[in-house]
Amino acid sequence: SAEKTEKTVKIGVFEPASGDNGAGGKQETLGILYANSQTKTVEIDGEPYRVELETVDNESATDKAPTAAQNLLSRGVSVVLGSYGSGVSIAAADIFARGGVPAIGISCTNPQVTAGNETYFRICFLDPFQGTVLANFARDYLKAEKAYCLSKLGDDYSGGLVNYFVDAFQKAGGEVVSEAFQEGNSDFTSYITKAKNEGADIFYAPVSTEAAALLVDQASSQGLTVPILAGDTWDSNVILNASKGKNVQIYVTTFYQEGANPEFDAGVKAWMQSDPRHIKNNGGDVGLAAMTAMGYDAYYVALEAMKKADSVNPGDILIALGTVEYEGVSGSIAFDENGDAIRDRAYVKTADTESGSWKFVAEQTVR
Amino acid sequence: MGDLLTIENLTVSYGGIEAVKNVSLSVPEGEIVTLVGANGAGKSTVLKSAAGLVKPKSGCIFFKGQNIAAKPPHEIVKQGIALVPEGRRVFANLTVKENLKIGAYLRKDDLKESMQHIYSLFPRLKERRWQLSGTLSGGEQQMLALGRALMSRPELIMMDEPSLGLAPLIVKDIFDIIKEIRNEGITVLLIEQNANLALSCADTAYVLETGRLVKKGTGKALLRDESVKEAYLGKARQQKRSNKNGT
Amino acid sequence: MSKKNNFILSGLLIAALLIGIYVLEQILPPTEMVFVVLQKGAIYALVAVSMNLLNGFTGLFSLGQAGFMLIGAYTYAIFTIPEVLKPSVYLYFGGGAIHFTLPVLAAIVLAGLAAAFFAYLIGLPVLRLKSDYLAIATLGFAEIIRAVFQWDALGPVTNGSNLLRKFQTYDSTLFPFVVSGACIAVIVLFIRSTYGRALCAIRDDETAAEAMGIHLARHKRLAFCISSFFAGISGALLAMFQMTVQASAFKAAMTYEILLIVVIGGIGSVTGSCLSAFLFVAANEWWLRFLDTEQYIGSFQIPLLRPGFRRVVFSVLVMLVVLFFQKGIMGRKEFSISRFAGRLKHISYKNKEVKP
Amino acid sequence: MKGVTQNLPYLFAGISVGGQYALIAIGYTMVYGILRLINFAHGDVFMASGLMMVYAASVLPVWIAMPLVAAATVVLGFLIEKAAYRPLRSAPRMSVMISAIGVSYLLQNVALYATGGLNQTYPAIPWVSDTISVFGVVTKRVTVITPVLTALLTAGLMLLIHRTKNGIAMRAVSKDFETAQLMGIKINSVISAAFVIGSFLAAVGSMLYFSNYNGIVPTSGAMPGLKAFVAAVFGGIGSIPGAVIGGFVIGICENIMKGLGWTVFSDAFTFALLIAVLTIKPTGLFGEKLAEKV
Amino acid sequence: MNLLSLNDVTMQFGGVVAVNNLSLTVKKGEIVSLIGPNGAGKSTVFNVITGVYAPTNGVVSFDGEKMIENYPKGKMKRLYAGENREKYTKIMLKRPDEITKLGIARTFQNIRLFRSMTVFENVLTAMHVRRTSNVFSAVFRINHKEEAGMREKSAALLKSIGLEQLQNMPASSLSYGKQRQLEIVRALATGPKLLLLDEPAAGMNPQESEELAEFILKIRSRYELTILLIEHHMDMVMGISDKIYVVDFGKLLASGTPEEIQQNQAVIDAYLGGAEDG
Ligand SMILES: Nc1ncnc2c1ncn2[C@@H]1O[C@H](COP(=O)(O)OP(=O)(O)OP(=O)(O)O)[C@@H](O)[C@H]1O
Ligand SMILES: Nc1ncnc2c1ncn2[C@@H]1O[C@H](COP(=O)(O)OP(=O)(O)OP(=O)(O)O)[C@@H](O)[C@H]1O
Ligand SMILES: [Mg+2]
Ligand SMILES: [Mg+2]
Repeated sequence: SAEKTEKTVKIGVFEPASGDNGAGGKQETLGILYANSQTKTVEIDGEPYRVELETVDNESATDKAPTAAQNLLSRGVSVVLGSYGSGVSIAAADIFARGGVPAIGISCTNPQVTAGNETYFRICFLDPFQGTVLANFARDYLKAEKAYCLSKLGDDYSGGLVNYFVDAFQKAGGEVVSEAFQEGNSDFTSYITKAKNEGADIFYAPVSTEAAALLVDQASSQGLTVPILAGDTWDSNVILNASKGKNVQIYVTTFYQEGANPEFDAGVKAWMQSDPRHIKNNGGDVGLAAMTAMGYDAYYVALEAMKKADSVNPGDILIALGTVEYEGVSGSIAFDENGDAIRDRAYVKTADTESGSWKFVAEQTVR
Repeated sequence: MGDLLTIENLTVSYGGIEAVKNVSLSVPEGEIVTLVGANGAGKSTVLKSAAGLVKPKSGCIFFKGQNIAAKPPHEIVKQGIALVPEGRRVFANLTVKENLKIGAYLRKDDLKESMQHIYSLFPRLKERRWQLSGTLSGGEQQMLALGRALMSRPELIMMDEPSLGLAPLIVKDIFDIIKEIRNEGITVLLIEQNANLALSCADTAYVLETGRLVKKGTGKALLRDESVKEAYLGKARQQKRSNKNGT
Repeated sequence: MSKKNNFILSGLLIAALLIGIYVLEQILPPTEMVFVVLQKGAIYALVAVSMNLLNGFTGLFSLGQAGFMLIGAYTYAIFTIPEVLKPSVYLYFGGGAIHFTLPVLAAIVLAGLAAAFFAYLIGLPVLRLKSDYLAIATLGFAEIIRAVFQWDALGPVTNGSNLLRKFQTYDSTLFPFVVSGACIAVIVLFIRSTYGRALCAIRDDETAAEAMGIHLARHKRLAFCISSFFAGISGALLAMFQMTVQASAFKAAMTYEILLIVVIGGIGSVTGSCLSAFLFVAANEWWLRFLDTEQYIGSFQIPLLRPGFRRVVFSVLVMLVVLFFQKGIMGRKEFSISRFAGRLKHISYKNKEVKP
Repeated sequence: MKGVTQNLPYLFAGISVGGQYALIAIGYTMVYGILRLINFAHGDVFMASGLMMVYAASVLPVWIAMPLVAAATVVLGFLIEKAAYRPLRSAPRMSVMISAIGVSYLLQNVALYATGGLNQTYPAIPWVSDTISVFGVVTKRVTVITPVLTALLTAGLMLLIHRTKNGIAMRAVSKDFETAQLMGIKINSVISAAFVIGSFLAAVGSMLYFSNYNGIVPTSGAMPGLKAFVAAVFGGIGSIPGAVIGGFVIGICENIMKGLGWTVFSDAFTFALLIAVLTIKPTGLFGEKLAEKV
Repeated sequence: MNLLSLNDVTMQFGGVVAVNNLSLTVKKGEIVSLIGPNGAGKSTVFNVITGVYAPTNGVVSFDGEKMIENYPKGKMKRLYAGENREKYTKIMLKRPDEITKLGIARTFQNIRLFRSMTVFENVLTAMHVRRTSNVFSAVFRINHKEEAGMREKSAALLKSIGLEQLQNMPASSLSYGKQRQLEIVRALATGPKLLLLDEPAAGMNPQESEELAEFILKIRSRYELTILLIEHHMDMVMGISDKIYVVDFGKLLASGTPEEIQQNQAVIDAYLGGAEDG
């Protein structure tokens, strides 16, 4: 009965559990769940509140996102975490704004998520940054002259990244060819052929992991020898599994480098091992994705904001959130006036196709 | 000889409307039996239920001693019944020849001879054997529907207005064919609006009125029946017929 | 006389409905799911009725509805984004090419007109096709339109494949209700007019309809344009509801969803379409959501419940409805107050009078 | 010469994917030919077959899994017909189609539920998915196998249909259930046969397709399904050679479009081509003419 | 005065010449019958008159105006090379609905009712062609007077043939014979000057066809109709026709009054057969 009288605060988890970004959404959710399993209560105004997670599946679709968002609001959440995939976040942003509920983006890197929206924050870097980092990396480290860029049509995430990459790469004196593929496409051979025919030195494809798995397989069977570059989404064991034993070179940027916080790494792995469902949601093994670390941090940022506001009222949390500073496992987090994280560092990793693991390559900042 | 087909207390309804009410009749083997009645009397419905196309509400239908009332049409056909359906219902997307072939779907033997037989009955069909049957004229389709039913070599052939839309000359041929079929030992259950001809060639005839059986008799007897004459034979015909009979 | 009563009764019913919604809005917090269902239900009801006009009443099996909704949604969005916000919306296209905005109602009407215009163009070659060939051709046109709207070269207008947002929306649930209610009323009047009967005749038998003096091409095109006009309007409303639009959402799957609503409601029944639109949205977006979350009774985890289960249950429900209501919930009948009242009367007086 | 080797991969991809579309398209065309039903679930049967292979191959050797999966797909097709279409024999045509859409949803959603929406990797079929080099172009062996296998299967099917009475029976059933029954045709068996054959070809198609594109998600069947359907319409629904030719034409055309850099319009072009063909030949390339005389 | 005339009409389907150089005329107020063996081309003549088929060759005029005119095209055109070429390749075709509007209505040999509509609606729909209101006024009920008039007329028409009891039944649930009657009424509802009846008495017994014959005579005088009739019931044809055309293999075999036709040996051999039915 003591439990019954206990006060609760609800945090909304706005993530895709199906569709193109289902895999990533699940990994991000794992981080949040792990954090919740570590810290179940938050002290507000001297009283302990139990934190309840309210999850909803936004189906990776911009037309399903608004109603999913609305559904969270109707359940009375105080703050929302998510979503993986920028498009759904943009589509839901105004719904959250209208409901007056603050939202904390975890890995949605497109600038439009927070631009012109008072209630959306995020703890990750932005596409202009990430795209530029990769462009610099390609020019400086890989010495690429010509880049082939592939994005998915109508996908804000890959579209944005390609856009900023192209800008930076061209500015750095490189040459670019870019194309977009349609939703539902599984045949990447023609794009690979095109890249080969154009004589590109790198193949830049910051697409969803679903497409990535196909792309990697086909790149290997079509004998694409140039490096494949991608953004944070590819930091996933889906890519590792797809590339294992294949003849491909893959480089990705990421928010979190496994090993940066051994305690966290060990904790989350042990936790995942405790339940086969977590392992399944993580893609079949306990490989740690940056998204999971980011989800973990986001949860604590939300708690910080509540503590700071001393309230569970969304309006109060919103005001407090802007001033939160938090030292997370992925680095220190603070927000600028846009609500974007102040971050200037990304890690570049490469896939070791023999052992099926990530190898650290470089830490990159913007010139 | 015994009864090939016996219908006992048949009642059929479409939705709420009872189209056939408590009808009992029998078709002796080797005879021509005809059903007469006005539009909407329920004649077609009787044939359809015997063929399994509509399920009776109550009543039994025995064919060679077996109750077939609950059987699906394709099994009834297998027992040896063929129906020439109302409105021809030829397969418009098949050629004339294919229609005839499909009529003999259940037969395993050689079809050539039967084909020749049908073509000799209806030379017009032979001429048009490669034509899609949907583009045949109404009468040609009627011939095809009849030919198709004959192809299955049934023991009982049920014909729903076989002379519909046929030219007078052919109508006479059709009745000759019906008699010929009977002589071959095939039993015939016939619905015909041309009541004069039907009654004059029928061994037994039944009269249906709004779903009920009201009369039974030999064809000749009903032809002379005053009420039948008045209801179905038309005045002009009656006069003509009585003149003829008089001579 | 009874017709007049019927009219008054329907009017009262609608008024009561609107007042009900108004009261609801006053007493419930605006974040309640019931408002989502009411809004989206109203919008889907309109597009379902417009599709029914084609598929159910004219017998034109068209699968282009999502395409016309797309045109409507984009037209509305493009012309109502406030000038100051354009740079942030058309981020990659230098603030866009259109530099004026229209009032909301004008933009909605324009959305309908744009869809109708496209329908007119498409209708010329396509409406000659029969049944399934028409279906696939219209589906194809919807896909082509989607591709065109995603084309980078049109970016300054359509924002390429990126989202359009920040356009004007409504703030009361009454808005989509009134707009789509009015539109449905017009469709009903159309169906009940002599033109509506002509369309039904075309559905039943084209050759006979033509022999009765009905100009097939003109009537089909009329139905196609009217249907598209209202699909366009519902597209505009959908844009307002979602607050963002993106061409990639208007896929064939959306058309199938609408078709599902039409058939479940009853092909050829307007009230059926409306009813099933609300049921569909409510079941999909609201009632079944709980199936997606793992739930515990004490420490016992209820089996099966996890993300994705909602959609399994939903599809099973759809199948059950299709199998057990083969002609849809309403068949081809309409819900009418007078008949409803008549049935009550029937019970008490047992009068069996059939009126022409 | 360089130009040829450079562009050959497009053609290869086109022919290969075209063959796979063709195999799926036959399933559409056969069912349409009999039931006048656009079997929207067919693409999902194809997807389900792929998923079954994933699960089967995780416990069994691939060579044993393959025939098992083919059999299971056939059973699936048969059951779908029995459960979802047969009860609707006398219902309006549109209801049957909705039932098909319902089945399609159901299959996708069950797949979603089973896989958790996560991408599944299709097992490599030895020999078939090996990388080879043809005319200096590196590709998988399946690219070469597909057109050959498609041609063989189609020829076999055509023989089956045209050398037996079943072909006529199928067309008769498509026109008129009632009268077909009066001919002694068991319409249920004829219809089941169409589903069995269609599902078998879908299973073969799925093995070839996913060997090439080895990731499966619940919606993997949607796009190939739609393309195959377009192929069937293109060739004239109901015509088997039409479906095959349609499949190849569409596979090749879409790859040419991609090769030209018009990727945004690669699907749209397929539809545009279809509409162009339909406006000239309203029932597709080999579609039967409407034989209705007034 | 000739209400309808066909000049040299030929209709060819692939190798089949269904109508072969046929000419005929129908005078205002007459009942003219078209008879002939099965497949002689009678229904095809109707289809040409009503615009369902474009004739391969020939002219159809109605009420003094050319309605359909066609001369050989394609390969055949070469035969007409020379100064008259333009003239001979001219096509003037009206669509079926335009022809109905001009005042020709028909029934179909294979019944073609609007099956999902009620009997009453079937008739009401046929009045659409004589509407004067546009979409707008129809939608917003500005035309309610016209609508009420249509309903009244429909009810009256149904009553005249005795279908008023069945008027709220779906058309598809009527028996074959009743469906034929409904087709006639529906054709009448388009307000024709010329009525084409394709085997209206098929499926009726002698008694019923006699009643139908009376009905046809009645509507002829009431609506000042001209009637062109295809029928195989000779009693009916001989009883009500003013003039009979006999076609065989698409060609005109004979024409004349019923008496003349009954005596014509060629007609007896090809069509009527022995004395009994003649
Ligand atoms: N499918 C149906 N639905 C509803 N009622 C029907 C249906 N078929 C027939 N009926 C009704 O059943 C009754 C008997 O019809 P049936 O077709 O058996 O008559 P019939 O004697 O063959 O008439 P006809 O000589 O005109 O062919 C009629 O009243 C008819 O309206
Ligand atoms: N669309 C068509 N395609 C091919 N042949 C056709 C077509 N329409 C009619 N025919 C042929 O033309 C001939 C004339 O047909 P039509 O229907 O005019 O005959 P009819 O005189 O009405 O005969 P019936 O008295 O049997 O109805 C028939 O032999 C028919 O097969
Ligand atoms: Mg009958
Ligand atoms: Mg005829």
